[in-house]
Formats: sequence, structure tokens, C-alpha cells
Amino acid sequence: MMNNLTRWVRLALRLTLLHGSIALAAETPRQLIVRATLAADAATQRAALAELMGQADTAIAPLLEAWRTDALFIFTTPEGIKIPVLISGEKTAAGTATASRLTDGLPLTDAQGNPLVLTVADLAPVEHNASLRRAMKAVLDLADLAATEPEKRIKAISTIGLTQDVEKLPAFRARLKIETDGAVNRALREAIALAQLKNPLPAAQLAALNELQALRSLASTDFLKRALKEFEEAKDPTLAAAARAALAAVDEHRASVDFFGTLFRGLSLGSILLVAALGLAITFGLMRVINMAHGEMIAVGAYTTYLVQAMFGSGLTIPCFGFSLPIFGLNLTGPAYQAYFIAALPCSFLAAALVGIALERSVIRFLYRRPLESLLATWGVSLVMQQGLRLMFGANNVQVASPTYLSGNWLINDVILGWNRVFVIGFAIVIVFGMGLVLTKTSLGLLIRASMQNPTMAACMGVRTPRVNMLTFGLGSGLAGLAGAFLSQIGNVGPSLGQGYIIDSFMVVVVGGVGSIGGTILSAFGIGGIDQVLQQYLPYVAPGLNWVPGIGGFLQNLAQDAAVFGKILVLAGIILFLQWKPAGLFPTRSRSLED
Amino acid sequence: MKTKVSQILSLGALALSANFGTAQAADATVKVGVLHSLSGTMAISETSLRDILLFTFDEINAQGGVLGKKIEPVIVDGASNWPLFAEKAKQLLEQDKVAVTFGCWTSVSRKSVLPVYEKNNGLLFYPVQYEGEEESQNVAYTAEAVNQQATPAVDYYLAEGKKKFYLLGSDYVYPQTTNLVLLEYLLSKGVKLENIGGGFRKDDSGKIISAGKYTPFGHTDYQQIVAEIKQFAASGNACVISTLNGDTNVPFFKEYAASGLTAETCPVVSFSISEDEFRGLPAKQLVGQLGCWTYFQSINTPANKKFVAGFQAWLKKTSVPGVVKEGRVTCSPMVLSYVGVYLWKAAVEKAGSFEIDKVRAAYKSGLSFDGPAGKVTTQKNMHVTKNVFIGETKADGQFKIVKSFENVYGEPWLKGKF
Amino acid sequence: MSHPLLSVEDVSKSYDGFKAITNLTFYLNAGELRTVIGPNGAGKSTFFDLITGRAKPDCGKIEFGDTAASTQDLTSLNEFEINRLGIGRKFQTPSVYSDHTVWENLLLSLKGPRGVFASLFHRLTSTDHDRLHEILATVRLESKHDWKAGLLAHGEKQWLEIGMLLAQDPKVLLVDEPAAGMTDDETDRTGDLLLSLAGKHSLIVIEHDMAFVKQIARHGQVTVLHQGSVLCEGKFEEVQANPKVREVYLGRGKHGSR
Amino acid sequence: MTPTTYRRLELGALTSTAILLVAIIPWLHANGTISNFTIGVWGKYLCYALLAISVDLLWGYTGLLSLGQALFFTLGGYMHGMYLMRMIGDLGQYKKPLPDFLVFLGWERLPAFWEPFASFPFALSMVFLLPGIIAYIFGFLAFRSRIKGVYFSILTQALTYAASIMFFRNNLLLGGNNGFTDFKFILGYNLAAPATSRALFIATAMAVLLAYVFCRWLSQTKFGLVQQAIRDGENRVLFSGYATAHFKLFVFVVAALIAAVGGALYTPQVGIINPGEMQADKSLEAVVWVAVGGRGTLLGPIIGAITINALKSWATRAYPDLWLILLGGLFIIVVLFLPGGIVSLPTRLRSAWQIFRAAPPPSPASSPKPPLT
Repeated sequence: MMNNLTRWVRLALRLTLLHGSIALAAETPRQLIVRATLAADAATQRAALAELMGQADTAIAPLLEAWRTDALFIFTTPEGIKIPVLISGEKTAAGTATASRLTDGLPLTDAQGNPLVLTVADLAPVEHNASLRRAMKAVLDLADLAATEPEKRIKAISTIGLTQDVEKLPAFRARLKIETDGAVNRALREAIALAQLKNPLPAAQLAALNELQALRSLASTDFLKRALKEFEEAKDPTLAAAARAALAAVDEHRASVDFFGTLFRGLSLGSILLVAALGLAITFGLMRVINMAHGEMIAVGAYTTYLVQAMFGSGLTIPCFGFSLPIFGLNLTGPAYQAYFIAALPCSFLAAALVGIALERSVIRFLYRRPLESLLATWGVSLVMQQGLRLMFGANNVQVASPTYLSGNWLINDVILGWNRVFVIGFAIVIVFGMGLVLTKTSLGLLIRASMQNPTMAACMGVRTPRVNMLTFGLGSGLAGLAGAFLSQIGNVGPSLGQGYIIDSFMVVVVGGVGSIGGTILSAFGIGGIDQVLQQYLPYVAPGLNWVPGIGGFLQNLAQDAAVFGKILVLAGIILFLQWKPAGLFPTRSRSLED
Repeated sequence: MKTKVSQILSLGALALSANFGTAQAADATVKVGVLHSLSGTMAISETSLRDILLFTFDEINAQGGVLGKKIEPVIVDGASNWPLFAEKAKQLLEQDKVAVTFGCWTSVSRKSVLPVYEKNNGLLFYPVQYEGEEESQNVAYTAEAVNQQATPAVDYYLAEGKKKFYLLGSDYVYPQTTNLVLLEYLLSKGVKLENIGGGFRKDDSGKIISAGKYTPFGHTDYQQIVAEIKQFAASGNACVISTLNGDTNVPFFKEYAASGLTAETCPVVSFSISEDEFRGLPAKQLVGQLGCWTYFQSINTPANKKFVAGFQAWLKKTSVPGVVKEGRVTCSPMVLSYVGVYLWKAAVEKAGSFEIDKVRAAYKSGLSFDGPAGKVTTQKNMHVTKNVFIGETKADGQFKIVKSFENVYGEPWLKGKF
Repeated sequence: MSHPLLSVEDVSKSYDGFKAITNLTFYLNAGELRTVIGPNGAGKSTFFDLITGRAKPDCGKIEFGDTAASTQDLTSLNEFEINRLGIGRKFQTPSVYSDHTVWENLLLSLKGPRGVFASLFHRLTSTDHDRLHEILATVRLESKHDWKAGLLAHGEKQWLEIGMLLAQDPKVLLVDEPAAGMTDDETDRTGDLLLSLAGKHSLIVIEHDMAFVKQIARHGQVTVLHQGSVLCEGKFEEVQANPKVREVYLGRGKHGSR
Repeated sequence: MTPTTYRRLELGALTSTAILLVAIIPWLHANGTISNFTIGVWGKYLCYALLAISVDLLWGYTGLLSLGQALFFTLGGYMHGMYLMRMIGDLGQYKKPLPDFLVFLGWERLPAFWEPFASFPFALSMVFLLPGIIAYIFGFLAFRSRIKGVYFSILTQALTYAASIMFFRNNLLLGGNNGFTDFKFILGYNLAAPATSRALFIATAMAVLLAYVFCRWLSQTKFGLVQQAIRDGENRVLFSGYATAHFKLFVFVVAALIAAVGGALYTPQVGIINPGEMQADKSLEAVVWVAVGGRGTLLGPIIGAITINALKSWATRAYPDLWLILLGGLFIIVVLFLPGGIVSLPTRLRSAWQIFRAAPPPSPASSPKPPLT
């Protein structure tokens, strides 16, 4: 491995020599970086950085990395000489630290040779902007070709590949010979093929086109289109045909990516709907309580997650109703801090369950026989809770950061699977099973089912129905709280968070069949799936609407707003669906006289 | 029944009489209206403007007021309810008889009160970036016009070598108009139609009239759109121009980061995210993305440092109820509110009177004020000339300024100009 | 045999796998007073639900008509259409409009056009007026005609509902446990009233109270339902003597009578 | 109180209210005692009263809690608004003959469906037709499949929600989020003129009085009896031979029309109509007015709409932070403790007073109604 590396580096060096950028080779990489940091304008800086390209000095990567992360500073001596330095060693409590010079990596000393102690806040960090960072990245990318992590290698290869830089070809080819990882291999072949499109030799171009066709590379779309145009202008039928074939293969691949992507997105949206609606499936489905404050229970869960996050971090002060309420923080860092989300899950459940129980005791228990009025009273509660959250946490949204294990993605055959989405799906499954177990295997579940099916009978049998009602409502609310913890990873956390989910949740439960958990699950995934399918494919259908006389163009524009138009179609579909099955997918029939 | 009838009658009479009384203002003060949403969805943004206005009034009053009169704010709540804005505007103008009003955030609230101000010949200072295409004699637009935000941002992107532009926005006037202008602007700069993403809108004859992808307020599901952007950006050199407003940025950027798109592969410039909105955004996921405003808190000038320090000091000691004291920042709409008050003061002092017509004439004559973001100058068309900055977001929610444009003329009429 | 007014043939109905009615066949002749008895869960109420259109049978035929020519299939009609053909129903639990006065309850039930616009411009004729007073007298609620129905005693509500049934002047009256909650005296009078109606109208009466059944089944037939189908049919005495009936009632008798 | 004296009293009260609203208040406005602002605000309250009446007709009298009345209100407003937009002519910001928002969307020609709205009679008929047809179709589907109770509420809410996200789209070519504003003329009269405000106020007052008289008449017909019977026991009505779906459909359409008239009068007086008015919350707010005023009564909704909105105007100024808590709390209290609303207060107080004085309990006929639904 090491041997390969040195060989490759030597190769790269030789290349640089060949291409004549050796004029300034007298400068060491360190000197180049110093020159870049001290230069006044971005262009000079970029030029200096460009010379670093392909250099093998191990000092480059850490220094550029430090620059990118604002750890390089300019130290100005009393004489006014500017010395770029790298802060070395730990910062003291007073914010001071020792530093090393960029020129040679030696500690920064005063005239007597004693290490200088610098106050970090007084130093100016070396500036950088996007174009500079890109230049640094290009340097690092090439170095990244040999990185140990395959992801890093792929990223580097793809980035350089898009530049279609013929000069990078030897490096790629060399790497290709030794590369063992399949995905990296693919990226290399893609990058080589893209660069080869620029090759003036038709045979090489043809090979590149065939390669891209075989790879079905999405990234090549624009390049293929451009190439096709050139070939057509040059009246080269063979190449044009090959380009067309490659484009067709890519398009076909894109269609399948869209299809599986849509499937995944439908699944993830369905899971969100399910998680949001599950609590309602209990309070509305089993207890027949129309809880319009369900959305606020979700918000309570989300805010609890926020609080737990703050407690794991540095704490916070809540300007609660005009008073300042301090919440102490544990000041955790690293994985311990990241674990906040795990801790937040039970907390959100409990917090929302407690709020739910309080709501049940204070308002809902008086309204079991008056469902319409429970709708109205809980709407009042929802208004009060929203404003209460606003007064406690401010009208602003609060920040809930995604833990590292939830921010990332898998790319499977070009279909993006975000970890947060995968987690939501998994979570939905766990929660459904968990709830199924509670309802079927525990004594509480038994009591719940008994009391919900026939409260009078259950009461006669000695079940303390009010208590069971309270706990059931608590369970439903707690599930809403869990949903809130979850939604904090996907959307924003604000006082009106719940409002966005309430109508959807009711729709899910009604379509599924009130009282049927299985129906709720099916309808959540059905609605989620249809929504995503419409969102993905409506724009393709849109031009077809042109035939409608008079308003064809109008309809076409409307259908372009696929996200909204799809949603409207789903709602209209639900109304029509209820014509066909008024009691939802899985109606729970009753023989009682008055329903 | 009789009691019921008499009840409603007396109730009505009571409410009627309650609406009659208008307290006469003391002579030593001048009444100034503050018309923002302090409740409802827009309260998130607009309460900050109320705060900065109160700070400004205190600052001016401490210096002796305007024409020797202390400013007496009349604060009303538009409650994010557009018809209520019109009602409250009527109240300010017809009952309180305010000399000037500072207010509104959304375009629709401005559109809602506009007829009221024109009917009563009032004067409204409007401080928030807007779509332009309006030039009322009763509104002083200290706000950013489209050419003080969107077109400079495109210039910056073009200079950075971007070739593909994806237009994404919330579905309301500002994004629609901005993208309409941007479409013309991009085409005029040689960007090809197929390199403009987000979809097109056509008129009856099939002619493309506008571009962009629009999502409703409160939209939470950006999976599909991000997947589309990912494909759009697959061949590189792409960027996103976002006019998404407040709330929807959170799900969008979370999805954006989760899909593996970054500021380096495909940067996003957002016109509606200022330092204040950052308080509710996952800053980590936005690092490196761009913003474009006529003020950033990070502007490193003595004037700005003094302004920021002054506001923070005011926050500490103020006793106004409902003012959040922790974690406050300053941002462009706040500064434009601040600047607006001073420009009005300058106009009043030049006119030597609070009379609207005279103040307007003075205002249009080209007054200048050195604000936190440098010099602003009023124009004949009720807009102002000011400096434009492009900044990169940092993890602490501040912007690092990467480019600035000086003295950009505020032009509301851009459609068909390129 | 003359054409039956109401014929139910081979009808089955199940709820979520529970068979409420199985292959039930039943004929009712014009002017007949039929009493239906049977233990709890025998499917008596479901039987009424099927006739009145509240439930649709899974299979089988339900037909109604004086002559073969005018016979109509009830399974394809809904509640109000069946009612308009002349089938009235009194529910097990008295269902009156509790927020309306007694008078209004009867007025709403009075035979006449039932359409939206007819109701908007409805005016009470003097015949209607007389008819309502007559019914009030029959059900002995004259003095309480301006009471809210919800304030009536249980027995009175039963009477009011019977009155509402009378006001409809139906061809067939389906009466579900009319005597429940009545005093002995009231029960007697109810029985007399039902008997007096037979002949002009046809009646099916579901009842638990055997004394009452004995009273009203003097001339008519009794049908015993068990587990959703007809166990036996015949005169009261015959039925009483039937060993199968005895087994159903006495063998599991604890559930049988209330 | 005998029915005759009651009736005479009611007639008297009605006449004097009519004179107050249609003559005295406008006269006071004409001579300057009542400001433009006040008459505008009261005009708005009366429009809301119409919306409340429509909610009450459905909920209070028929037991149908519709959360979609704001939709019909707004549709009425939009239909009239389209006429008012056309009347702006080329006086808009762009000085072009088509509405401003179409210009900024890039349109250069008026879309076909905007054409006929230049005619007031056409717009007026659309005020009735569009909400009426939508109510008819939705009601037909909902009542046919026997959707009732909370399901009906949830579905109407979904309908409103779907419509509102539709109307928020600029591509619908109805002004998107901004809706319609900046109206100039109605029937050739300047909308900014006090006399026009006054005329609109009188028209609104007359509409409210008409709606009141209509509901009064309706509640006394046999139709009214059926309607209330449906509320108390729909199955019974069905088994009495009434096609309840037809009755419900009729009431639903009539209520939609009343709401639409309210909306049509609202647009010119408030000066803006936008989809914010048809959001789910607005319908629920209208339900609050009715609940607070007293449902199932004729005066309740009117009193409720005016009281709550007057309270809102005051509270959003005096205690903006607490307004929602106040509204929500009021609602919870009314639902839990005062199901009869404000109009039931005198009876309640009287009976409380009687109990306090240990007088015999009131006779059955005059005792408070049992809770509905």
C-alpha cells in the first residue's frame, strides 16, 4: 500500500514537472501556503494554492484544514511584520496559547528564544471564502485520492471528475489499477470517461461514451448532452449515436432512481403520518375523543426534545411569562452529548403523556358523551397551549440539532436514503409493534380494550373506567409526544408545529377506519405513497392537460405545483373514497342502535 | 326575549361609545404608529422590529426628540391577520392621527394597508426586502428592492463560475416577482433556459412567462424537491437561489444536508434568512451557504459596533413587556427600520413640519443618513440607495462578508428591464 | 293462500362473522297481528332492521305489497322509502324528539308529503288538526301536548311513540317491546290498543313479557326466533307446549326472560 | 308571557333595531358623530354576524358542525372581489388594464375566466352560484354516504383546507396569498367616500335583518321542526319517512349562501380578501362566536359575533400576547359551563336567583334546555 502510494506520488510529481509548473518549484509547500495566507487578493491566493496541487508534502493537508476551520492566524510582531501562525497546544483558561510558525513549523518565539504566549482573541484569523476553499479543496481532493476512507476518495474523484481535467487522467488511471473498492472503482471509471470525452481522438471518445452508457452515470447527463450537440454539429453519426445511446441509458437509470426514490419517500412520509396519527388513533379511534390539541401534544414532545438537548448542552434560560427560568446544563460533549436524542425520547413521551392526563382530568372527562363539544373545547385548549408555548419559549422557532448518527445518508444505486428518514421508518415500525404489544399483552391493554368497547360493562366488572380513560388518553398523548421528538429531526420546532399535522392526522385515522389501528397503518402509508407519487409524476402529466379547452394552460401551470396540487388531489380522493367506504378501510361495525 | 333584545342594543351602544373617545395628544409629543404583528405566525419576525423601533425612539428622545417633540409610539398588533392590518391602519390614521407609521413585514400586509394610507394621505415606512413593482407616494420603502438583493447575488454566482441556477421559493408575491426578474436577468446574462431549474410557467399560448418551484407556507416535505436538486446539480456548477421564507427553511435545509448536498457542491443563496431568522435554524447545516442583504451584524465599522452595543444596552434596561432579552441579534430589516426613523426625522427637520406633504417633499429631495451599514440616501421614487453585502453563514449564525457592492440605487421597476 | 303483505325469504345477515339472522323465512298477511318472541340474541331487532332498511341482508329476499303486481323489493330501498311504502316502526328504547313538544312530535309523524319544499310551505288543515287531537286522546297525552317530549315519563314516551306510529297511518306496524317500562294498567291498555289496530293494519310485535304476549296473541300467530331463524310458529298455546321452545327458554332460561 | 305579547315584543324590538341600524347609525355617521372608522368596523362585525348565522343554522338548528363556513364566506368575498378588481381598471400600480398580481405573474392578457366579472350582475350571481354549487356537490356526497357528527366536521375542515392551499397558489390566478386588495370603485361609486361606506353598512345591516327574519320564519315551519328533529335523533326522522339527506343538503346550501352574502359584503368594506380568511381556524372562530352567543337561538350568533369581535379589536390592542389565551379559555369555559351561551345567561341567573331564594324550581316547560348534540 505504502509502496503504491509513493509510486503514485512520484508519478504525480513527474506530471507536474512535465506540464511546466515547475518554475516556482523552489518554493516549498509551506512557503507556498505562507505566501497564500499573506497575499492581499483572492486571485493571488488561488494561484499560490493551485501550485500545491499534486504536491506530496504531508504538511499540506493539516495546514489547509486548519485554514479552512479558522485555526490559522496572522501574528503581527511589534515591528509590524506579519507572521502566519498555527495555534499549537491547548488553549488556557485565559484564552492564550502558544503557536508555531507556518514557514517551518517551529514554535513562535520571542527574541530570547522563549515561546511566545498569544491571546487568541487578539489575533486575526486568516480569511477565506468559497472560491479559496474550493481551491484548497482541489488540492486536498487530489491528496484525498489516497485517503483511507472510500467515501472521501469517491468525493474527491467525483469533484475532480466533473472538471473534465485531462491532466488528472494519469492519476486516476494509476489509482484505478490499485483500487479495490467497487464504488470507488466506479467513480474512477466515470471520472476517466468524462475526461476522455474531451479527448480529440474519436476512438477514445467512443470508448468513453460506451463506458458512460455502461455506468449509467447521472453526473454525465449535461456532459453527454453537450457532447451530443457537438457530435451532431460535426456530423459524426457514430459518435452521435453512441452519445444518444448513453443518454438513453442514463435517462432510463434516472427513471428507476426516481421510481425507487419515490417509493422510499412515500414510505418515509407514510411513517411520519403514521407516527403523527398513531396517538390520535388511540384518543380518537378508541376513545372517540376529538382532540384538536393533538397537534400541541406533538409540539410538547418536540419542545421537550429541545429542553433535553439544552440540558445535555450548556443549559438555557426560558423567558417564561416574563420571568427568567434557568435550566441547568450538563455541558456534555462528543458522543455523550449526541446521546441526548435517545434520552429525549422517553422524556417527550412522559411530558406529553402528563400534559394529556392533565387535559383529560380537567376538560375531556366532562365531554365523553359530547364528541362535538370535545372538538370545540380541545380547540380552545389548542389555542391556549400554542400561545403558552409562545410565551414560554418565544415566538421564534427553536433549534434542535440533528445528532451525528441521524445526519448522513446512504446512496444506494443513486437513490438517496437519508438516515433520519430511515430512522423514522424504523421508528414507526418499532412504535407500532410496541403499541401492539401494550394493547394485546399487558393488563393495561386489556383494560383499555375492555373499557373502550363497552365502558358500562367494564365499569360493572369492577374496572375503574375513569382511571383507564385517563391512562389511555395519556398513552395517546404520549405517542403524540414521541412523534414530536421525531418531527424535530425533520422540520422546525415552533409553537404552531402541531397545526401542520392535525388535519393530516385526522384524515389518516378517518380513512383507516376509526378504531382500527391496522387501518391507520395502511392509510398512513397509502396517503404518504400516493402523495409522493403525485408529487413526482404530476409534472410529467401536466403537459397532457393542455387539451382541456380554455383552461388547459391554466391547469398545466397548476399541476406544475405538484407538492400542493398533489395534496389537493389526495384530499379530494379521500372525500371520494369515503363515498365508497364511509367507515374507512377497516370499519369497526357496531350493532348499537344510535351511533 | 325582551331582555335579550335590550341586551344587544345596550351592548352595541356601549361598544359604539367605546370607539368614539380619542385622547388628545399632549403638545410636547408627536404620535408615531408602530404596526407590526405581535401575535400569530409573523410575530416571529415582526416583534424584533417593534423592539428596534422602540429602541430608536428612545435614542432620539434622549437626544431631544424631533423638532423638539418627544416621540410617543402608538403600538398596535396586526396579529398576522391582513384585514386586521387594514383596520389597525385606519385606527392609527383616523383615530390616533399619527404623524407617521413604521410597520408591515409581509407584502400582503403592505398591500392591505396601502389603500388606507393613500385615502388618508398617511406615510408608512416599510423596512423589509420586497418584490418592488410598487411606488406609492404614501410609502417610504427603506426595504431592499430586487436589484439590491437578487441580482447582485446572481452576479456573484456568475463570477464564481456557476452555470446552472435552480429557483426555489415560497408561493407568494416576493418570490414570484423576484424569480420573474431573475429569469429575465439570467437569460440576459447568457444562461440557457435548460440550465434554469425549478420549472416554468406558461401563458395560454404556451409562452414561458415565469420560472421557479414554489412551495406553500409551512411546507414540511422537501424530499422530492431536494432529490430533484441533487439530480440538477449532478453535473456540477449548479447553485440554488432560494426565496423560501422563514419556517420552511428548516425542513428544506435539514433535507438538503441529509441528501449530501453542501455549500461546496451546490451553494444556496437565501434572501429571506437574516441573523434574526437564524435563531430558529439549524446553523450547522447552513454553514457556508450564502445570504445577501444591505446589512450584516458582522459589518466591522465603528458605526455598526455602536449601534449593536446601543441596542444590547437598551434591551438590558428596557421594561417593555414581551421583549425577549436573551440571544438577540441585529439584522437588515431591523436596521432598515432604524434607518427609516432617522430618515423621517431628517425629512421632518428639513421640512420644519410634521405635515405629510412637506415631509414627503423633503424626503424625496435626497436626504442622507450614515447608518450602521454605511450611507443611505433617499431617492425621488421613495426608495433608498444603499450598500449591498453578500455573506457566508457561519456556525454562530453570523455572516462573513465575502463581497460588497456600494451605493446600489433602489429600483422598484425591473420587469422587462433586462 | 292469499298473497302475503310482507314476505321474508331465506334471509341471512352477519356482523363481523357473527350470524345474527340465518336463512330466515317469514310471511305476514294483511290485517294479521303477529307476535315474535325469542331469547336475547335471537335476532329479533336485526329482523326489524332488515325489514326497515336499517341493515341490508347478505342474501335473501324481502318483499312488500298487497298484490303480486304491486310487490316491491325492500332490500333495494332505504329507510325513508320503506317508511313511505307504509311500514312504521317503534323502537325498543323509546325514541321521540325530546326537544320537541308532544304536539310537534305527532305533527312530524302525521301522514302527508315528506319533501323539503312541502315541509317549507306546509299548513295544517283542520282534518289534520282533528286527527292529531284524536291521537292525543288515544295515547292520553292531551293535557301534556305542549310538554317537551324529553320531560315525559318512560311509559308516556312509549305511548307517544305509539301515537307517532298511529299518526303515520302505516300498513304494517313493527312494534319492538311496547310494554317495557309500563305499569300493569298501561300494559293492558297497550295490548287493547294493539288488538284494536289489527285488521285495519298489520302488526308485528316483539315482546318479552309473556303475560302481555298471551294477551295480544289471543287470535294471532306467534313466531319463535332462535339463533337467527324461526324455531317454530303457531298459536300461543301450541308454542308454549313445544318442547324445543321450552328447552330454549327454560334450558338456558336464565338469559331468556327479563 | 303569552305568545301574542311575546310576538308583539319581538316585532317591536326587531323594528327598532332595524331603524337603529338602517337609519339612526347612518344618520349619525352622515353628520359626523360616528367616524368612518367606526362604521367600517361595525360593518365588518355585521358581515361576521352573517357568517355566524350560517354556522348556527347548521350547527345550532341541524346539528351539523360545519368547519367549512369560512370557505363559503370567502368564496362569496372572492366572487365580489373579482368584480371589484375589474373595476380598478388601469388605476393599479402598473397602470395596466389587468389586475396587478396578473402583471407580476407575467400575464399580459386577461385569462378567459376573468372576462365576465366586469359585469356586476354576473359577479353577483356568481356570489350565489359558486358557493351554492360547491356546497351542493360536497353536501350531496357527504350526506349521501351518511357522513355525520364529527366525521362531517373533519371532512368540512379538510375541504376548507384543500381549498385554502389551492387559493394560496398564485397559479390559480386569484392573487395567491395576497388575494385581492386596493379596490377603487363599486358600481361607479368611489369606495373611499364616506357615503359609500354608509351605503355598504346599510346594505349589510339589511342583509343581517333579512337573514334573521328568514331563519325566524324557517324555524317555525314544519321544515324547521324536521331540521331540529334531525339534530336530536336523525334515525328516528329517517324512519318517519323523511329523506334527511335532502333536508340537510337544503340547509347546507342555504347556510353556504348566507355565508357567501356575508363574504361579498365583507370584501368592499374591509378592502381585502385573501385565502387567510378561509383557513380552518376562521371557521372554528365562527363556531366560537355562535357558542359564546348561544347556539340554537336566533340572536345568539349575532350577539356572539359582535361581542367576540369587539373584544378582539380591543384585546389585540390592549393585551396582544394574551388574546389567544383569552379566546381559547373563553371557549373552554363556555363549552364546559355555559352550553347555552350568553343568551342563556338571563334564564340561568334567574333560576340561580330562584334557587337562592329557595323558591320552588321552575316548571318543566320553562326549564333550561338539556344540552344539545
